[in-house]
Amino acid sequence: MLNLSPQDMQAIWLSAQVATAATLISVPFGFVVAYFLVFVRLPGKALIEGVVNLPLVLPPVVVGYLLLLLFGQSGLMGPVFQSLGIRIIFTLKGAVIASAVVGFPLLVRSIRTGMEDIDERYLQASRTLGARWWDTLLTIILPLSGRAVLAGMTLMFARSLGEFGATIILAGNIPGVTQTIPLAIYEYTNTPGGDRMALSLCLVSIIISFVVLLANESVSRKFRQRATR
Amino acid sequence: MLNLSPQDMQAIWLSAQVATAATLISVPFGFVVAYFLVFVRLPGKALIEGVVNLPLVLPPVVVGYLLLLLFGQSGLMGPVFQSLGIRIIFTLKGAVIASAVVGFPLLVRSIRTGMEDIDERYLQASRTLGARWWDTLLTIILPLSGRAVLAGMTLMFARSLGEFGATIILAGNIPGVTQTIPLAIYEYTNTPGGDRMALSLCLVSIIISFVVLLANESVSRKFRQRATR
Amino acid sequence: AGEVHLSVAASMTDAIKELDAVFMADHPGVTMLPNFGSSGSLAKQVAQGAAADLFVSANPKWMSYLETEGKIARQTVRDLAKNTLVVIGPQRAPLKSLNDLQAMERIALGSPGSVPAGQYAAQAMRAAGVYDRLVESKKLVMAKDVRQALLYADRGEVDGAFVYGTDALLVQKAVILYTVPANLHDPISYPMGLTVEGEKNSAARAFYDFLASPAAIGILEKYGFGTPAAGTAVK
Amino acid sequence: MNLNVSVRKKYGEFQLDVAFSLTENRCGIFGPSGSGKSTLMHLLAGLLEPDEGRIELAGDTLFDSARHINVPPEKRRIGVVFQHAHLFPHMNVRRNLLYGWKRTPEVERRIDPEDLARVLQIDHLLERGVNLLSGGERQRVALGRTVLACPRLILMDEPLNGLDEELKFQIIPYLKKVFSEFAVPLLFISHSLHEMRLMAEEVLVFEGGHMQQRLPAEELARRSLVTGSRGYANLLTLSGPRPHGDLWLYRWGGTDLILTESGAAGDNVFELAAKDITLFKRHPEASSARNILPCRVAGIFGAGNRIGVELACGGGHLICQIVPESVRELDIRQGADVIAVIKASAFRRLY
Amino acid sequence: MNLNVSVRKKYGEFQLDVAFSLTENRCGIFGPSGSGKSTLMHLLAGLLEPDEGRIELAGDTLFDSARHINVPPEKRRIGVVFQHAHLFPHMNVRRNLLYGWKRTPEVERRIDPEDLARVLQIDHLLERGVNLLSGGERQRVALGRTVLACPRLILMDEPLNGLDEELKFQIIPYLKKVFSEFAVPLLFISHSLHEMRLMAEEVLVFEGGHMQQRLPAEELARRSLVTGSRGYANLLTLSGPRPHGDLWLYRWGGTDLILTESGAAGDNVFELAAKDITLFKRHPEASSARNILPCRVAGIFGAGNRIGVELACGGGHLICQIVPESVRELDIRQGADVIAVIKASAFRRLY
Ligand SMILES: Nc1ncnc2c1ncn2[C@@H]1O[C@H](COP(=O)(O)OP(=O)(O)OP(=O)(O)O)[C@@H](O)[C@H]1O
Ligand SMILES: Nc1ncnc2c1ncn2[C@@H]1O[C@H](COP(=O)(O)OP(=O)(O)OP(=O)(O)O)[C@@H](O)[C@H]1O
Ligand SMILES: [Mg+2]
Ligand SMILES: [Mg+2]
Repeated sequence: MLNLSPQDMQAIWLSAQVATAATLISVPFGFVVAYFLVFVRLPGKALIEGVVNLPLVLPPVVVGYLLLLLFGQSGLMGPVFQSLGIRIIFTLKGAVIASAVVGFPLLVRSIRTGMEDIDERYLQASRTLGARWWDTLLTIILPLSGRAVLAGMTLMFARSLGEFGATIILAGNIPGVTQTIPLAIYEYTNTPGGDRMALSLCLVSIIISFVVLLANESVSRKFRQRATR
Repeated sequence: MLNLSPQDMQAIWLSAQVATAATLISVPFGFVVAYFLVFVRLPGKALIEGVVNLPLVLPPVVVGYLLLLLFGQSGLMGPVFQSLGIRIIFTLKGAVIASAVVGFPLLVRSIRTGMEDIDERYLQASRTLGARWWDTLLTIILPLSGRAVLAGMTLMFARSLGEFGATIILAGNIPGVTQTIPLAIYEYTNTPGGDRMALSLCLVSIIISFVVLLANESVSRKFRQRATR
Repeated sequence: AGEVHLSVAASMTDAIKELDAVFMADHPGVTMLPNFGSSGSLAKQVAQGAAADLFVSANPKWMSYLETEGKIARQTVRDLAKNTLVVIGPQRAPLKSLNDLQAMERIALGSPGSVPAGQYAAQAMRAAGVYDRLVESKKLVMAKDVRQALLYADRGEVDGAFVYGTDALLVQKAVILYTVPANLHDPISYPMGLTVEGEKNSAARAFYDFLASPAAIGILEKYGFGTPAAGTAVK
Repeated sequence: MNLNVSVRKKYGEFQLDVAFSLTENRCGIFGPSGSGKSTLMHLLAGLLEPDEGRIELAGDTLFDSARHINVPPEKRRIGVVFQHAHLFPHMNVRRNLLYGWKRTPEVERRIDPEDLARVLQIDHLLERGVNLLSGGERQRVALGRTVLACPRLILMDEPLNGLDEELKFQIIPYLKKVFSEFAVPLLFISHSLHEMRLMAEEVLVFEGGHMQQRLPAEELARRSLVTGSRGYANLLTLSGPRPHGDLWLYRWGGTDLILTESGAAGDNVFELAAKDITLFKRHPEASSARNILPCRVAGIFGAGNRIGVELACGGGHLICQIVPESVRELDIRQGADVIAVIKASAFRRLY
Repeated sequence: MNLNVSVRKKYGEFQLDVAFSLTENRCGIFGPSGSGKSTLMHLLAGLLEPDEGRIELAGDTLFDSARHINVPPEKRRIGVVFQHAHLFPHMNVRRNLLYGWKRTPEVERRIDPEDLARVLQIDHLLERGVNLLSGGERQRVALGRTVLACPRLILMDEPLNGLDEELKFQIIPYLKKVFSEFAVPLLFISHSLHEMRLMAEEVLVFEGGHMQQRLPAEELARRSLVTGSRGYANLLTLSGPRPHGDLWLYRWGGTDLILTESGAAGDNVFELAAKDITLFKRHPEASSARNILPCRVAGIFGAGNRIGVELACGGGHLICQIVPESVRELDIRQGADVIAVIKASAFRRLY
């Protein structure tokens, strides 16, 4: 049933790389943003939250377009990266960035929910024991929101596997270089008779995300030990 | 700055309708699915969860195709709806279904997290007081997961505002009928000098989602009264 | 009176909108409902029984797909418009031939598998004998539609991009570097045809006829489309 | 109550394996932490499924592993009061109270919610959110909620745990009043001897998942004179105080007792520690103690340096705790006459 | 300890407005629920910001609204023991204990973790997860965690609340041992007079956000003889028991006391309720009470039907509670000679 061409295998491999990289790279940022939203008293926090949610609200293609404006050769950040010798557009880095940005709101929301559930008195205790805010962040908040971080990572990984709109704009669709599973599927579905091949790739996506889901559940169970008080 | 044509206004109105309808229609289903995932002891629950996550993992365009196959004339459900005189394809109903399906995993995940936080002993108490499972579901679980349901609805509404891939396949891109904001943006990007108009629509999307976000926060605060035990 | 459902390739959006407006002005009571998308997804929608009276495809491939699916009234299929293929890029020396593409870093084209313009571009490059080398050196960026290829060229992300002549009118910064000779690829035509249901819709037939009128041809030309010579209508 | 239980349930290393039948209306389950009390309660309520066995209540089979019967909790009509009240946080007191009542068929509704609210003295709290209640109020609402579901049996799992002493004794009279006025059979779980004594008539003693003993609550209390850290406490139900100078005079059997505290109108339960009774051979004349009662020794029990002397005085019986040396010195034996001296302040009103 | 506080904090309708300075090493804050005790603690610890005022500890300004100084909690070096232990659930006992210690500069580390663990008798629990601890163990770990951060002052907010009596008295000696052995100044918050008495020397009495009184703990206890529900309890520190038949003989000042209970080696604190002392004018001869002490009345206080008599006997002082009638009958006045009769079982070992 799974009848994959070498090009498909390449797409799968690229997709796995992109989803993994996007997830891992986003976690620290997502964690910090969630921390700010939950624990730091700031005016206009709703605004920050709105900005974080942007990639969710805008069509991915628009997100891709905006990222192109940002990272393109004549974009805002383009020259910076260029002077560092880093190409974003038409590279796997672009695909990673696109996936990371699109999945970011999901990651943040998940981590945030977890952080909101932490009993504030643990944080007070750690402060009175001499821990600075970043110390508390690392030694108390991080481990206690571990499950939520994991759940967010799973969500983001899954979303990355399916990310099409922003990726194709930012990374282009270069077979063997930036053609991830969704881009390959797109090719197939736009070719008369390509549906069966598209389906095979869909199945692969599903299987990968399923494995990640199960892994998440089992790791998450270990975290659940806490609870009781 | 916001310079909207009548067609844009229509797109905004349609988008608002679609996002609202998709959110409202999905909530009961999302609630039930979350209930099953959290409270019902079933073998193969991971499988159900995998299926629920499908629309997240697959590119929206693929989701759109699968829905088209399902609801098309020769599809599984097509004849059923046809005999009821209901048209799905190229109608706003199609747009609603597309948005609902794509946002569903986000809704379920959010509700689920909320349900997992309910103290099991409330449920035991209601059972021993004579409440059947559906009674407990309605009178205890539903109100106690209210915040999570709200958060999920916000997430889903935001996602619906940006839904493009599945919608354009299932509902088509017919100005004034099924052309929601993302589709209108798409059209502008195919038009000379349309970028500014596209940006205006993006801003509208952002503003709507922002309003919804704020509304959610304020309603959510009322729910937070519970907590203490 | 009545409704006419059109499924139109996205690259004709503006022309068709104006044609609709003109037609509706002449036919009060008729509502035009155009649906714009990529030819492939439009074809699949029609194949799945979506409401459509007239299908305008950006290439003959999807038209024949629907013909074999039995959704199109065969005798109504004819070319609505023609187009040309050009290479655009940032302002620099025009190309002398497609061979000059090899000097470029990145070249964008619509994905040949799914985007008709990409298919024509691939044909042309093959005919010029450069396609395989460009593929091997991974210089080709396969865009999901012509508009995306154009965007890349306009923003200077690629050195060249294959787009339709009509699309080249949209560019802001890029310029036309080369017009691909028509003999290097199949004729670029936009075939249209009434669907089986559309044939029974009088308003749809009236619109179909209107599209052959001088007024319609004028509008198409205004948007840069070539018009098919009379009598090339039926294959 | 007519409860027949014979169940087995394994939890990792722990195994609950008990069989008993109860007919008393107020029974207790007493045992140390981890002895399986809560586990049994969950099994009875249907919140946990036994590995094997039978549970019958009032002739109905609630569970039978052999016949694959397992009545779900909502159909068992067994009420549960949990250690923490677990009031529904999104409902006010009234809605909490009526939760079970509304779900009881009309013919089964033996108890009037307003009556009960009055008895529990929560009638002024009905519209209040449950997060604004004090600990004692919460437990009273939880009790009311369970009682109003008109169950055939109420299980209480250490409902007074975690409340401080004063609160405890505020709640107990409500408990007793409810159970006597509304005639609901009760199974009371606790590891507090004191509570057990006040709430239950018959006690099952659990230990390591097994039922070790079964005896009247009073008997359990007497045994604790020797082993318990608090010793034995006499419980006296006194009513109708008459002023007596600064003090209060209560009639007890054939004699008067003088107490510092004036109780409420109606019955008052006073605690008098066995340690607080001093015995004399002869009347000790001028004493700061107000109660000097001639008694006859009705029995002697105990061991080690704690000897319990059962005294018959004025129609009632009292237990006094003394040391063996005193037994010898005062020549205490069954039938001997002694003088019991009790300070007016030694009586502590429980409720 | 040298603590100067003068703060104001408004909370809706409630306003805390207090000013005091403390020098005693063991102070208490006593007051009913809602009087602002916890609020003050949060202000001192830096977990809450006063609206206005100053807080100085050992010469350092921790907060000064005028000078815009607000030292964050982690720099105040004020330890807090919360009502619920709030041990970090993802760490074992050892990591909880060392959490603050590791964050203390080496020069400030006055206390050795192993010593402390031994004193608190939690050294065998170090590798255990904190969810597997009993309530008493949890509080001991919480205390250890705070002490090991070597704070200049420890605030304890009703750390014994919600623990049952026995557990309470298990923990108090650890508390006292730690505070004396490691010389950490303490501010102890409670609404229990008993605890206050055992833990603090000087007590600030709070009421409705204001400091009402400031007095020694012993004085507070005497006042409660009249008003408290438990009455006054004499606290006797006794050591070196000698067997005496089935009983135990302790030296107390110039006399021997006979007790049922044998304490542990070293100092034992026994509680003797003022109510448990009976006074006689003459020696009552054959009595079941083992302690018959000739005393002299050193003072009389109290009101209503509760009179406190301070007795000087055998070098020590005892407070006895009697009724006014007895005062007249026994002719009790300062300097009068009386016989105090105490049962051996009346002494209750606290720790
Ligand atoms: N869910 C569970 N999983 C595994 N073991 C359990 C579970 N619940 C209880 N146990 C075990 O069963 C034994 C009995 O527990 P149970 O709660 O019935 O005791 P208990 O008599 O109610 O004690 P306590 O007075 O502390 O409430 C304990 O040793 C405990 O380890
Ligand atoms: N976060 C808050 N918001 C509003 N009011 C508060 C808050 N915390 C405390 N209060 C109010 O401040 C008053 C004092 O509370 P505080 O917790 O200091 O009392 P307490 O003396 O510690 O009482 P307890 O003995 O019950 O712990 C209370 O009346 C309470 O209503
Ligand atoms: Mg239990
Ligand atoms: Mg407090």
